[in-house]
Amino acid sequence: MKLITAIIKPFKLEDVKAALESQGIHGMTVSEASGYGRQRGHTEVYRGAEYTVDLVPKVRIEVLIDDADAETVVDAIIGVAQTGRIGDGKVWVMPVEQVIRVRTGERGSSAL
Amino acid sequence: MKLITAIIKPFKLEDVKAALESQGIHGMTVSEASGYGRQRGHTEVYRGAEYTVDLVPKVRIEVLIDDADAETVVDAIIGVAQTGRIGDGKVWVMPVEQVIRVRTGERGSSAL
Amino acid sequence: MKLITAIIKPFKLEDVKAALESQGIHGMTVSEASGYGRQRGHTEVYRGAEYTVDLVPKVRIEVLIDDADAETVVDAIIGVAQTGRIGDGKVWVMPVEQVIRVRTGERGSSAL
Amino acid sequence: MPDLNTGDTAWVLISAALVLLMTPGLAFFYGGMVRAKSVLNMMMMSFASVSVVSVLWVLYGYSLTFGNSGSAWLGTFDFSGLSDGINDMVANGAYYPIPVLAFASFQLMFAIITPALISGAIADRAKFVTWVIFVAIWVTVVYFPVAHWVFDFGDTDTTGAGWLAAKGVLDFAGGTAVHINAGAAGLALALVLGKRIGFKKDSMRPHSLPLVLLGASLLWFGWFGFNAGSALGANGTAALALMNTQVATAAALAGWLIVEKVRDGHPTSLGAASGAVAGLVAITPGCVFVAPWAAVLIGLVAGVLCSLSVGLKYKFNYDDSLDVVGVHLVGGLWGTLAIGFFGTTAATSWGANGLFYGGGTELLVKQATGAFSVLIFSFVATYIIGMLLEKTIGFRISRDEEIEGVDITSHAESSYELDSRSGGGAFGGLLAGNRSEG
Amino acid sequence: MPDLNTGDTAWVLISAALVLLMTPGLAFFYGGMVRAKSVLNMMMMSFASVSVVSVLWVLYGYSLTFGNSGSAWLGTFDFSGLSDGINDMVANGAYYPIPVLAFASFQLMFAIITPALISGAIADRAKFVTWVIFVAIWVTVVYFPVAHWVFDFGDTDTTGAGWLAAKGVLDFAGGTAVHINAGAAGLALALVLGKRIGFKKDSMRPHSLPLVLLGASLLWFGWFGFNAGSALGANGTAALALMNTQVATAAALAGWLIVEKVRDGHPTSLGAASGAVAGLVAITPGCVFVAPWAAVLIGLVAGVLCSLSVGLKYKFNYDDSLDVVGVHLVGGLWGTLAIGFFGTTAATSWGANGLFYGGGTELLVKQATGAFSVLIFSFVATYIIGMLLEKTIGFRISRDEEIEGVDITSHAESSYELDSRSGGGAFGGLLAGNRSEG
Amino acid sequence: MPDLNTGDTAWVLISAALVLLMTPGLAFFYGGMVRAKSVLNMMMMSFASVSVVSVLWVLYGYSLTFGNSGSAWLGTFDFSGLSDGINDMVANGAYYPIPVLAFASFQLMFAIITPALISGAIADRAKFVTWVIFVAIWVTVVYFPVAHWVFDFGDTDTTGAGWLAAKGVLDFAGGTAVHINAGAAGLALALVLGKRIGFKKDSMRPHSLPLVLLGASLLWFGWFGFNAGSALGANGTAALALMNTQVATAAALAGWLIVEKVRDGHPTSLGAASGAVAGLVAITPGCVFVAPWAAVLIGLVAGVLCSLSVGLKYKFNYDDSLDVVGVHLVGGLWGTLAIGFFGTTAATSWGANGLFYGGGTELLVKQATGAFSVLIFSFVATYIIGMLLEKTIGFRISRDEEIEGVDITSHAESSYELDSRSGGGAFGGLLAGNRSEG
Ligand SMILES: Nc1ncnc2c1ncn2[C@@H]1O[C@H](COP(=O)(O)OP(=O)(O)O)[C@@H](O)[C@H]1O
Ligand SMILES: Nc1ncnc2c1ncn2[C@@H]1O[C@H](COP(=O)(O)OP(=O)(O)O)[C@@H](O)[C@H]1O
Ligand SMILES: Nc1ncnc2c1ncn2[C@@H]1O[C@H](COP(=O)(O)OP(=O)(O)O)[C@@H](O)[C@H]1O
Repeated sequence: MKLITAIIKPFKLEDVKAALESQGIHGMTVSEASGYGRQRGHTEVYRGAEYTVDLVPKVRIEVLIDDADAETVVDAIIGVAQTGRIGDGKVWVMPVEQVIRVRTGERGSSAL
Repeated sequence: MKLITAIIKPFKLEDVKAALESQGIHGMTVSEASGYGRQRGHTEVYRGAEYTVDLVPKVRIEVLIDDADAETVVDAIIGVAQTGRIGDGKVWVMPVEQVIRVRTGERGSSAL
Repeated sequence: MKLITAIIKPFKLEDVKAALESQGIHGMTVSEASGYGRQRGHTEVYRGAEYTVDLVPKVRIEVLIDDADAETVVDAIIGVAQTGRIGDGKVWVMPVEQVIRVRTGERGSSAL
Repeated sequence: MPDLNTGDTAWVLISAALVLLMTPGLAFFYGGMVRAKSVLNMMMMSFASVSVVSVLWVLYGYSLTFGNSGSAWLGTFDFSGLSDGINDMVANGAYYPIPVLAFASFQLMFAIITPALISGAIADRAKFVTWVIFVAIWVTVVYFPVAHWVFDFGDTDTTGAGWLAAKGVLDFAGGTAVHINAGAAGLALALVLGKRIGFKKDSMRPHSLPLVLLGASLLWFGWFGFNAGSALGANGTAALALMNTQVATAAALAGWLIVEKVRDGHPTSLGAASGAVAGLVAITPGCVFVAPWAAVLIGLVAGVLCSLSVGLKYKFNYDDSLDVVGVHLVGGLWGTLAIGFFGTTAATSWGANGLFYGGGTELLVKQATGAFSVLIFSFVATYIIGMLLEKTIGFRISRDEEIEGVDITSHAESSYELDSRSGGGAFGGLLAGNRSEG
Repeated sequence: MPDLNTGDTAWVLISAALVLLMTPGLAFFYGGMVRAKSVLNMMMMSFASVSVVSVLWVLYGYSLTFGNSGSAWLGTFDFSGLSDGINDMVANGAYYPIPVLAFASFQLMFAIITPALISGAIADRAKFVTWVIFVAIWVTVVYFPVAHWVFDFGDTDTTGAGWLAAKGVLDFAGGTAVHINAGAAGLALALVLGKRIGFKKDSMRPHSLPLVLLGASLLWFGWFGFNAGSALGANGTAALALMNTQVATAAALAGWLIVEKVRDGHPTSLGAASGAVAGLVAITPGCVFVAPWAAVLIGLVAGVLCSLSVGLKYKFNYDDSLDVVGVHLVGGLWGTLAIGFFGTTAATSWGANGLFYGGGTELLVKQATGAFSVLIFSFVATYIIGMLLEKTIGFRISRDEEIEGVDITSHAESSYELDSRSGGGAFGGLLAGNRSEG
Repeated sequence: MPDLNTGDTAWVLISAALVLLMTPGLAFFYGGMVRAKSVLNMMMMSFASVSVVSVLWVLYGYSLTFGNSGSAWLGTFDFSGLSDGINDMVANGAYYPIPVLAFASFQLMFAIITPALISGAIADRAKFVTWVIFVAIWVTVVYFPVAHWVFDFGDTDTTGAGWLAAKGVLDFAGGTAVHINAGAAGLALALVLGKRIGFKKDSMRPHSLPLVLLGASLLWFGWFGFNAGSALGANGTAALALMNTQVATAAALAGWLIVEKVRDGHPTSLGAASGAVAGLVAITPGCVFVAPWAAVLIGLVAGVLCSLSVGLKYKFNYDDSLDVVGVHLVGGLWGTLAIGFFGTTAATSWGANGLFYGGGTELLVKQATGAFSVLIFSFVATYIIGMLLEKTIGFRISRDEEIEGVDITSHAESSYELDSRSGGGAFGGLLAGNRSEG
C-alpha cells in the first residue's frame, strides 16, 4: 500500500475531494499546513510597514491507497489542483507496510 | 525503525497516551486533523438551514518505534481507541531509515 | 528521494529556515504539532490549582530532498535547532517513491 | 420658549450616546454571525454608515428631516451646517426644554443605525465602495423623508407635521421608520444582489457566538436610550418605556428558545441573541402605549413569530443572510400592529385605545396604514436604487473574491491573526501569513 | 407626593440600564473563564436569568419584594402586572421624586444578576432546562424575600419595612441580598452538583482572557449604576458612592496582583479581573457609609482576602468552579462587616459610626446578624431546592456530555468556528465542522 | 454656594462612568493591535494605570491638581484622603451646582487614561513592574501639574488658576493635558526602550481586529462623557460638544479611509478604528468652540493628517508601536491649533474668535504656546523618568522573553486557550498547554 500526501492550495480542497470521490476513494485525512518553494512568499504593505510573508497557507491531504491505484489517484489530484501558477503544491508517494482499521482491527487492503 | 501513524477520535487521546505509556513508549507527536471514510459526515440543521458536514475532527498521533515493537504498539493503540462505531480511525506503519535526537545528535534506536 | 521530518521547538523555526536556505533548499512544508518524549511535561500552578501539562507545542518541518543531500540537510537542521536542553526534538528520514510538482506535473528530482 | 431642564437634557444626551453605541453593537452582532472570512467587511458596513450619515446630517440631513417646511412629506434643504439655533430649545409638536442640538444628536443616531441594519441582508458579497454610495443615497431618498413622516410633529402648533404623525399613527421610537423601513430595504437588496455561493448547501454557522452575544447585549443596553430616550425627557413615560423594553425583550428571548427547544431539541445561543433583538424591535413602536403585562405578551409573540420567520428565506429562496426580514420586518410589523390591540390611554394619555381596550379597529387600521406605507415605499425605492447601482458601478463582488473572502479582497485584512511568526504565539507560532492567497 | 425630579429620574433610569449591562458583563466574565467547550452554556445561564426574572418581576416579583404587605418577611402576591401606579412616585421609607417604574426597573436588574452570579459555581455541568426552572424557583423563594428584608424600608412611615432594614443593618447596594446570597447559594449548588470530571487534575485555564477582561470592565462600568444608582437620586450621596466604588475596586485589583506577585512570581490578568470584581463586591454594602480613604483600605483587604480564598475549594474539595464563594461570599462578608469598623456619619448622616469612629461594636453586631442570617437562609434553602431538582428531573448532565462539552450537547453549537469550508477563512479554510462528534 | 442641580449632577456622574470605560476600551483597542503573544501585557498596562492612579488620586492627586494653592504651577499636597468637603459644590473659576466628589471622580478618569495612552508606544517589551512604578511617578511629576495648568480655573475669583488656563489657552476637554501630553511621553518612552525585535522586518499585524473595533467603539462611546461631560452640566454647551464629537469622528474615519483607498487601494478596518480615534482626539480641545460644520472639517483633516503621520516612525526609525505619536500627538496638536482658526464666540460665548472669524492670530499664538509648552515639558520629563528607570531597575524585558512573548514570561498566561485537553474543544481538543516553553 501507499500513502499519497498532497500539499495544495486551500481553496482547491473541495475540488480534490470531489475528484477523489469520483475515483471511488473511500477516505482521506486533511490537515492544515503552510509552506514555500518556488513561491517564495511576497511583500505586503500594511499601515505603512512593508514586510515579507514567506510561509503561505496550504492544505495537506493524505490518502492511503492500494499500490495499483496510486498512479491514477495522483493524476486525479493533479488534474484538479493545478492552476498553473506557482504555489500549486507538491504530491508525494511513500510506501506503507501495514494499515489497520481501528474499528474492526482489519489489516491490509481490506482496511482501506 | 518504524513510524506508526494513528488517526483517532479526539476524546480517545488520553486513553491512547496512557496505553502507550504502560507499554513503556518514550515519546509521541500529536497534531490536529480531520477526515472521513466510512463515516461519511452527517446532516445538521441550524436555524432552519440543512447542510452536510463531511470532514470530522480527528487527532493524529505519530510514534517512532523499533521494528520489533511495532506490532505490539499498534495493538495497544487499537485496543483502547476502538469504540466499534464508524469513524474510529486508521493506523498505519511506514519504514523509517534514520532517526536523530536533536539535543544530542544520537542516531538510530538510541535516538528514540 | 527522501522526506525529512523535523519536530523542533517553535522559536527555532526561523533559524532552521535560514539554515536550509543557506544550503540551497528550495522548499519546505511547516505545520503545528505538540508532543513529548524525555521532556515529560511540567507542573504548572494557576490560581491555586496545580496540574501537569504533558504535551508541549512543537513545529513540524518537512523537506523533500534528493537522496544525496539528505545527510547534509539533517546535519544543517540539527546544527541550528540544538539548544542542548531536553525537548529539542527529533528528526527522521523516510523513503519517498515519487514526487510530483502540481503546477507542471514534473516528476522525480526535477519536481523538488 | 421654556427654560432648559437639566434632567431632561441629561437623559437625552446619554440616550444619544446609548443609541450611538447600538451601531457598533450591531456590527458585532452581525460580524459574529458571518464566517471568519467576511467579519471585517460586515462590520465596516456599519461603521461606514456611522461616518456617511453623520456628515450628511450636518450638511442637510437634520434639516431635511425636521426642518420646518410646512410639508407633510419632507423638511427643507438647508446647508447651514447645524450652526443656527444652537441655543434654541426643541419644538416638535410642542416645546421640549432641551437644547436643539441634543435632539439633533439623538435623532442622528437613529439615522445612522437604520441603513446599518440593512447590511445584514447582503453579508459576504457587497462591494464596499458601492455600499458607501448606497448609504448616502438611501438615507437621502428613503430615510430622511420617512423619518419626517413619522417623527416630525411639526411646530408647536403642529404645522408641517409628517403625514403619518399627523394621521395619528402611533410609533413611539421607530417601528416603522427604522425597522420596517430597514427590513423592507434589506429584502430589496437581497434580491438585487442575489444569493451567496453555497446558499442552502454549505454550513454558514456564526464564526463567533460570543461576539454575537456581545453585539446583542450592546444593542439591548443601547435600546434603553432608543426607546426611553424617545420620551425626550426623564419622566414617567421614559420609565414606562424602559420597563416595557426590558420585559418584552426578556419574553421574546424566552419565546424564541421555546420554539427551538420544542422544534429542534436544543435552545441555542444564537436563538437567545436573535430572540432578544426580535423583542427589542417589536416593543419599539409601542413601548409607552401598552402596559407592562402587554409588553410581555408582545415580546413573547415576537420571539415565536420571528423564530419561525427566519426559515422563510429557504422556502422562498432569497438570501437575506442575517435575517433582516425575519427579525426587523416581521418584528416591526407585529409591534406596530400590536398597538392596535393592546394600546391604552391608561399607559400614556396621549396614546389611544386599541381593540382590547374598547377602541375598536380604528387604531389598528391607522397602524396598518403606517406600516404598509413605509414597507412599500422603502421596498420599491430601495430596489430601484440598488438596481441602478448594480447596473452601473456594480454592487456584488466577483465569484473569486467571494470564495476567497471579502475581508481579504476588499480590505486586505483578516480578522484574526492568531499565529505569530516570531514564536510564542497562541498556537506555538508558525503559520505566518494566513491572509494570503496561496 | 412630591413633584417628579428629572435629574434624579435621569440618574435612576441610566443606572437601571447600567445594571442590566452587568449581567451580560458577567456572562462574558464567566464565559471567558471556562474552557472552549462550555462557553455558550455558561453565558446562556446568565441570559436565561435575564429572561425568567424579568417576566416573573412583572407577574409578581416586584410586588413580592416591595409590595406593601405590612410584613417584615415578605411583600404581597399581586398579579397586577405592574399596571397600577404607573404615575406614582416612589415611597420607600420616604418619598423619592422618581416614577415608581424607574425604581421597579432598577430593582429588577438586581433581581436578574443575583441568580446569574450563582451560575459560576456550576460551570460545565448543569442541565440547561433545570437551570431555568431553578432560577424561577430560587428568585421566588430566596431572592424576593431576602430583598424585601434588606431593601424594603416600608411606607413613608416605615410600616412594613423588611426586618433587616428595620433593624438598622447597613447594606446600601446589596452586600447581603445580592453577594452573600449568591455566594452561599453557589456553595450549595456546587455541593449538589458535585465536582467536574478532571477537577484538581486537568488544566482548566480560561479559554479567552480578553473576554474575561471585557466582562470585568462591563461589570465595573455597570457597577457605578448599581452602587451610585442606589442613592435613587443624583446627589452628593451618589457621588460619594461612585468615588468609593472606583477607588475600592482599584485598590482590590492592586491587592490581588500583589499577592500573586509575591506568592507566584507573576501578576496575572485573571488576577486583575478577579481583584476588580472582589473590590466591587466588597464596597457594595458600604459605599456611602465610609470615607474614600477607608474605601481604599476595604478594597485592598478584599483583594488580598479573596485572592487567598479562591484556593479553599482545592483544600476543602468542593468545585466552586469560577469562585463564587471565594469572591462573592467572602467579599460580601468582608464588605458588610467592614462597615462595622469604618462606618461614619460624616460620610452619610443617616449611616452609623463603626468601631473606629467611636460607635462601639453595636453596628458590627448588627452587620454580622444581617450577613449570617442571609448566608444561612440562602445556603439551606438553595441546597434543598437544588437537591429536589437533582433527585427529580436531574441537575447534572451525563459524563459523556460533560466530556464532549455542554455547548455542543445542550445547545448544538460551538462558540467559535474559525475555519471556513469554502476557503479563505482565518486558518486557510479547511477543518469543516469542528462541532461534530468525531 | 448654589443649590445642587440634579440634572447637572446626573450628567457629570454618568460622564465619569463613561470616561472610566474608555480605559478598558483603550486596553481592547491596543490589545487587539498587538500580536497574540503580548495581548495581556498590553491590557494590563491600562488596568495598572486604573489601579495606581485611582489610589494616588485619593491620597494626594486630586489635591495636587485642583487643591487651592494659589500657585499657577501646582496645587497643594494634602493627604486628607478626599474626606473633606464631601458635601461642597464645585468651585472652578465659578460655582458649578454639582458635588465636589462628582467632579473629582470625573477628573480622576482623565488622570487614569492619560498614562494608559502612553503604553501603546512600548508594546511587547516593557517590564510590568517598572511600568507600574513609571505610572506612579509620571502622574505625580507630569500629569497632575499639567492638568493644574490647563484645567484649574482657580477659585470663584480665579485666584490660583493654572497658568495656561489663566492665559486663555482654549482646551475644553484635554487636547493638551491629555493627548499632546501622552503623545510626547509616548515618543520619549519609545526612544528610551528602543525598537522591538523584528521592527521594520516582521509582519506585526493586529491579532484581532474585532477587538480593535470593540475598543474603538467603547472609546467613542465613552468620549461623549469626556467631551460633553466637560461642560460639567447638562446644557447647550454639552449638547454642542456631543454633536461636534460625533461629526468630527465620523469625518476623520472617512478621511483616513479615503487616504487608504487612494494610496493602498484598500480601506482597512484598522484604518476605520484609527481614523475614529484620530477624530476624537482632534475635536477634544475645541469641541464647544467651533460650529458643527467646522467640526466636520477638523475631523476630516485629522483623519488625513494622522493616517499620513503613522508612517513617520519607519522613516525616522523610532518604534512607537501603536502610533501614540501619529494619532495622539499629531491629532492633539492639530485640534489645539485648529481652534485658532475655527474658534467662534457664536458657538460658546466665553470662547474666542479664531483667524477665520476675525480674531486675528492672537488665539492661534496662545494655542501654540499651550500646545508646545506641554509637548516640551512632557517629552523632557518623561525621557528623564524613563531613563532613570531603565538605568536602575530596567524598563525593557530580555531578548528571550520578548521572543517567547511577554504574556507568558511576565504574566504566566496566554490570551487564548482554544484547545481543550479533555476533548470536544473548539479545535477537536488536543494541543494541551500552548502556554509552555516548547
Ligand atoms: N522541497 C520541499 N519539501 C517539502 N515541501 C515542499 C517542498 N517544495 C515545495 N513544498 C511544498 O509545496 C508547496 C508549493 O510549492 P512551490 O514551490 O511554491 O510551488 P511550485 O511547485 O508551483 O513551484 C509549498 O508551499 C510547500 O508547502
Ligand atoms: N483511505 C484513507 N486514507 C487516509 N485516511 C483515511 C482513509 N480512510 C479513512 N481515513 C481516516 O480515518 C478516519 C476514520 O475512517 P472511517 O472510515 O470513518 O472509519 P472506519 O475505519 O471505522 O470505517 C477518517 O476520518 C480519516 O481521517
Ligand atoms: N518516539 C517518538 N515518536 C514520535 N515523536 C517523538 C518521539 N519521541 C519524541 N518525539 C517528539 O520529539 C519531541 C522532543 O522529544 P524529547 O524526548 O522531549 O526531547 P529529547 O529528544 O531532547 O529528549 C517531542 O515533543 C515529540 O514531539
